[in-house]
Amino acid sequence: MFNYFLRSLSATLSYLWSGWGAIASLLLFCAAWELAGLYYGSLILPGPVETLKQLGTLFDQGELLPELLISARRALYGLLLALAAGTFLGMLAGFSVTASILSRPLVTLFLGMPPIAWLVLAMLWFGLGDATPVFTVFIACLPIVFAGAMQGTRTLDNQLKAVADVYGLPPLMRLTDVYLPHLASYVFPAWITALGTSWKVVVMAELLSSSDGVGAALAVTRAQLDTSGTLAWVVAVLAALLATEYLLLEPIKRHVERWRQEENA
Amino acid sequence: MFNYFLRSLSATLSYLWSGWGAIASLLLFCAAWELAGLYYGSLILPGPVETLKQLGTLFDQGELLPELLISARRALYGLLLALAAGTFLGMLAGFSVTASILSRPLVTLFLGMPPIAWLVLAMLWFGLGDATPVFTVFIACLPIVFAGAMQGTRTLDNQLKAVADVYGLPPLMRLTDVYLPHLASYVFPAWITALGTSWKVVVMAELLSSSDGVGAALAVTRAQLDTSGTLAWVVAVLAALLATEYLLLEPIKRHVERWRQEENA
Amino acid sequence: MSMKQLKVDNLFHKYGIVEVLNNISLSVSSGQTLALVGPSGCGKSTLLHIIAGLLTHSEGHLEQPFEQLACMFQSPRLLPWKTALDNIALGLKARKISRLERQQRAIELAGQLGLTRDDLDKYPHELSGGMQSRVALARALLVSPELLLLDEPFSALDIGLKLELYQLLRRHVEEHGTTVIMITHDLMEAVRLADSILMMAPEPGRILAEFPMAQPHALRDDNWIYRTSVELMQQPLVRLGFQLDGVGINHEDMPQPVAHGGCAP
Amino acid sequence: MSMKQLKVDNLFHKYGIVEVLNNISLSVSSGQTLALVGPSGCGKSTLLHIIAGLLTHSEGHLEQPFEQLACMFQSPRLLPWKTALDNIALGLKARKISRLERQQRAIELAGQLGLTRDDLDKYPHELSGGMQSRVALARALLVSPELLLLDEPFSALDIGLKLELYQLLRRHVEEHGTTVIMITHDLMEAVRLADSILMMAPEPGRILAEFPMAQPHALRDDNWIYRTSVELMQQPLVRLGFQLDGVGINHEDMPQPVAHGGCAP
Amino acid sequence: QSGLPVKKLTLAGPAAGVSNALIHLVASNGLADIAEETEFVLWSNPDQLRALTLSGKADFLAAPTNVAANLYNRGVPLKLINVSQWGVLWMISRDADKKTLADFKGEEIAIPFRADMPDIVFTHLAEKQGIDPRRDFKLNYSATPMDAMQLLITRRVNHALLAEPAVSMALRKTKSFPVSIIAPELHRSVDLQQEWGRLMSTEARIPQAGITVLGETANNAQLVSAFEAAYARANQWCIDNAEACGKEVAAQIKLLMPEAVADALQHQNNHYATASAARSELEAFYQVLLKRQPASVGGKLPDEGFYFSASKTQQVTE
Ligand SMILES: Nc1ncnc2c1ncn2[C@@H]1O[C@H](COP(=O)(O)OP(=O)(O)OP(=O)(O)O)[C@@H](O)[C@H]1O
Ligand SMILES: Nc1ncnc2c1ncn2[C@@H]1O[C@H](COP(=O)(O)OP(=O)(O)OP(=O)(O)O)[C@@H](O)[C@H]1O
Ligand SMILES: [Mg+2]
Ligand SMILES: [Mg+2]
Repeated sequence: MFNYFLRSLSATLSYLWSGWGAIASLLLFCAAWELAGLYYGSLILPGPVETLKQLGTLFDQGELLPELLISARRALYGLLLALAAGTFLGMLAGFSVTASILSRPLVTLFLGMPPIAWLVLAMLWFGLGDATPVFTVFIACLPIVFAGAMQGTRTLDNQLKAVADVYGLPPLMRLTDVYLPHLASYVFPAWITALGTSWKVVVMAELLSSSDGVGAALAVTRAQLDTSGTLAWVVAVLAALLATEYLLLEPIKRHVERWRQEENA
Repeated sequence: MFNYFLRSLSATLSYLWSGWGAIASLLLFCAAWELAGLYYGSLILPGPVETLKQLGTLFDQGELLPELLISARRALYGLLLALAAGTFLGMLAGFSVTASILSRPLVTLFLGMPPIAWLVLAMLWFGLGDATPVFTVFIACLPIVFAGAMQGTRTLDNQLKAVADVYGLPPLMRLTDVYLPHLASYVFPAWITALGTSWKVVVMAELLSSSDGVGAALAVTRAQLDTSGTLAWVVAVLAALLATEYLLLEPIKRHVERWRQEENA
Repeated sequence: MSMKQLKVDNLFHKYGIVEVLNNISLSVSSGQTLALVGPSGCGKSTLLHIIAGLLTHSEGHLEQPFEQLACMFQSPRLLPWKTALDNIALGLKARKISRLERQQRAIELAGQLGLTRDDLDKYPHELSGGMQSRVALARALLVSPELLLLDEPFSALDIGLKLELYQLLRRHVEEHGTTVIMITHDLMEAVRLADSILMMAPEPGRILAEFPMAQPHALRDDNWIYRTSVELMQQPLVRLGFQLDGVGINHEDMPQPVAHGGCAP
Repeated sequence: MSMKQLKVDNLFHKYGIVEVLNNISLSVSSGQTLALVGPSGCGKSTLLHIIAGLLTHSEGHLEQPFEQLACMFQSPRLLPWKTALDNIALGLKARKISRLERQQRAIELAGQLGLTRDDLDKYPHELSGGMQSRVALARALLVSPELLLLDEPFSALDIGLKLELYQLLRRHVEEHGTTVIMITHDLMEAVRLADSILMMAPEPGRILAEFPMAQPHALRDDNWIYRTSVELMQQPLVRLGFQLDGVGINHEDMPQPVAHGGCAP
Repeated sequence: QSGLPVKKLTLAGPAAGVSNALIHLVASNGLADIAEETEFVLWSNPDQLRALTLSGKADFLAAPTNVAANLYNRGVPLKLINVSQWGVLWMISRDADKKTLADFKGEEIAIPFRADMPDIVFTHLAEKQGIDPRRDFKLNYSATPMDAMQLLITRRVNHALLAEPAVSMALRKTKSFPVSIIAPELHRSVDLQQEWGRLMSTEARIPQAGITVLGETANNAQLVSAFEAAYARANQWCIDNAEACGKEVAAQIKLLMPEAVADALQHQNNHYATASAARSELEAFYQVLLKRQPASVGGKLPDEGFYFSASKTQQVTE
């Protein structure tokens, strides 16, 4: 028990420490941005200070949060759908050679198909509301998650599968106690990639097909050549993304992977 | 030796067999497409036959190959850069906790940043030639490869690291004989995802910022509401993508992973 | 308790084209302990896996009437993401026994195997080799199987522990009427624990001889065990099987493998 | 050959806050063989890893003058993506010996260990347990190290092979003047091979007693070995260490662990 | 004929001058005696346009005339009612002295959309005065008017071919802080309409955009006529009240700035014609497009059924 306590304590400390590192690295990035901003002038690249001011203005005018929430909702729905379907299909393809052979080329098609190929269909099916960006995000994230889940399932050691067989693990327990912990190390990087992709794609999709959300706001600032406004929206999106990753996904990942050996063992 | 021969033979056969499966699945997809095409009519969704005819026309007019080659070159350059830099940085981040803490938020930033944020800069830096799409592809693929390589490096069994230590493996051999074979199972799905992404992104980038390549051609057919032309270009891109994946990446993958246990062992 | 009997008749097994088991026939009745001995690579583990239902034999007949079986593999095969305690309790969890109860039973049994409460909170990679194999043994014993398959259960343990665990195993067998098939390299161990010893020879793996141990277990003291082992070691077939008289098998003295084509009856 | 001496002085080691090695002192001169015996979990493998330079001890002094060392771990730790042959040749590859030469040498040595040419083309998961441990042993022997560390090298082998490999090891040691530290659970094995036997006790791991074996190796016949082992087993400290007289250690008879604080001299 | 007013009318248009009157109609409730409810929908790319025409969600659609013909020739049931935009193409230049396209010889020019209508018109007019655009200009195609503006403002190029209201947006932007530091002055240079008139020996105007009626609604001649009349009035109102119109439009289409819309209105060619009246000019225009990029008008001249005419109540050809 005491042991366990010490263990969690040190895990938490190392997490906080890594948080500082991340912030340091972001500040470095801001410094580079500031320099580039000074060089190019504010029409082409406004510096971080100006951008943050603009962000503050957006917030004060009450524009920021509603649009961000709309986009977040869309990104989240699309992402969740992709996580569920991608993990499920990927695992299926990992289990069964036939499923893998049949599904892989389709996933490649989805992955490589430029959105314009089906944007019209999506707009016809789903209209101009939430559904089109959600669908776009779904399509963009699905193959990423799929590939991770399939490879994870495929690479589970046959020796551990034999253990599950011999001890008669029921299917659900086989999933939760054997496959998922192993999968985690494949699926988490895929999830993090999918998370980032979802935000990027939702913005691009809104830019093309929507009248609200961050993407639509970006389209306006862009049309009006309001570069600092554009960057302010981008910064808002990135902040939301970093927050999701470091406050949500990363702790889950650390918890799930706590059994891994530390460096010097 | 004889054993070895038999083994390769059966591997090749199973590969060809899986090829048939893939083709069957693609044909199924075409059937679905045909049905949807019949339903929606050719302004929204021309069927596969019409699209292929259009593709034939494009080919006969000598338009297809030059544009495809231009896009392929851009996708390839961007992808290769991303593979090299992503694998290298990802492995670095996997080796060293500090490097990982510093680099991860930056990679997240790259991953989540919508292209419009830097398209202007890219156009300033690189003009309207090859460089902008190449850079776009690079930025889009880098985080995917990075995540895979980092996780792969991180998850190498400490026991095998100890073996490498004890037998004094020089750094290069440590890389080629210990890390890369383990990494492969993480890096290959990432590479396949990156390959698909590169094609998609190069098309989108050309659509936005270029006057040649498949993307530009797509932009023209799109503006002219020539849907079957649009689809013909998309099909050309997808065919190129499938060919790269199944004729190049997949055989490499099978070769590298031939040590894995088969299903029923 | 009804008398069940495990029966193997004229069983053959091939990995690919290499025959590793040739015309194996044996039978074990409930409550009996059968020891498999033989040189390294003669197919003992393969036979055990076939009996456990993990491999499908190429030819021949297998009748396995026992319902609950447990298997301890040659390597510990612990789930790396579960603590020792959870690993031990795996089989009970599969049988839907409540968390509290299965942990209590696991802790009690683990104590008998010399594992302390502290050890049980460790992850497998934090355990010593002997502890890992004891955890694997406890995992198999805890489900009180009708048929217990043990692949070199004591080879990683010191003399003191071995002696204790011999007693534990005997007690378990007598209390539950467990049928045991165990593989061992230690003739004295076989003599001490088994009701019958099966001597195997390699290339292809086949049965050379069976030595029944008529002496009641209660009467087997150290002296008898040592004497019987030494006697067994004098047996020509045993010396032949273990190649104790120099390199190369004198093929004339040795039962020859069965040539077979087509399906055995 | 110059006389080098490996020296361990008042060495302590902790995993986290748990002390596993307490005040260990020992020394081995070149050409000598030291056997470590002791109950499971007493820290033998940990000590070996410290000597191999894989772990950094918490306190105390270690002088390890031998340049080339090789270590055979308790589990085989073969690289799953290399054939048995390439695994054996790993150390030579690290020393930049040509492919042809290292394969020839590997095949020759493997033959002496009873591995056929066919076995050498297999991947680790296709080898039997005993074969895997022989491959690991061959990997260690092939580099002809000055210092050879063996962690239960023969525990997975049958009597016939053991006897052959005892001879092989002795021949190797005498030809190359190798210094050996080996861990074993088999007192007879220690008596047969070692120049000195170190008895360890657990919780925390410390040295109970050292038994030098004065008898020249040439004169050690089966009879002497059996007799000496039985004598050793009568030693009170050995009986105590292995807890042969029942459960629980009688602490008064036993050397107590050293209380320590601050740095040892 | 079903009685007016109908329940609901949906008007769709791009972010361009042709939509001004539509937005005014919705904002001022100018269709009250035709429909109980009216709504304006923005389309901003070809995908949305295709989706709109096929989903049957729009009744009246504002579009460039070549796009209308293209849709018609590809089987979309629509009819052109009028042509309201007659001059939106301008060269924007850093150099105030350039008067004709020939003056741009050897210069780099940014053009949005390759092979789209402005590009075709530009190429056509250039060739008419003996210039080979591929050799004599350095053409820099960008994907959107915004990109062309960016290139212009960041001084990557000195000249751009733009359509209203992008022209006015660019000029507005460059006069206001902070853009003017980098781009002190841009000029409305060659008016492509004038060039068209000069070189084709016709009126100095190009029939560029108008309103179409979609699907079933086209059969209701009474409704369409009433709508056409209302649109013509609204169009005139916009010309007369440029600033008020600019505010209305910018409120609907956030992409546009009110001042820019007003500027654009002041510089446009105030011609207005019904489809039948404009037919000959339209066909001359389509011939030019057909010769260079047949796909941009759907491969052929649109037939009789394309032009709405109040006198005949025709069935829509499927
Ligand atoms: N998955 C496999 N594929 C191919 N050959 C295999 C496979 N598993 C085992 N073999 C081969 O089958 C033979 C018997 O292996 P097995 O593991 O049954 O031996 P064993 O009697 O258990 O030996 P040990 O005492 O060393 O554990 C060996 O020659 C081995 O190389
Ligand atoms: N990585 C680790 N983290 C924490 N504790 C560990 C770790 N490795 C080993 N231990 C603990 O250290 C103690 C000694 O382990 P070690 O492997 O040295 O034992 P051993 O003498 O080799 O035993 P065996 O004969 O069973 O192999 C054990 O209690 C074990 O649980
Ligand atoms: Mg075995
Ligand atoms: Mg050990």
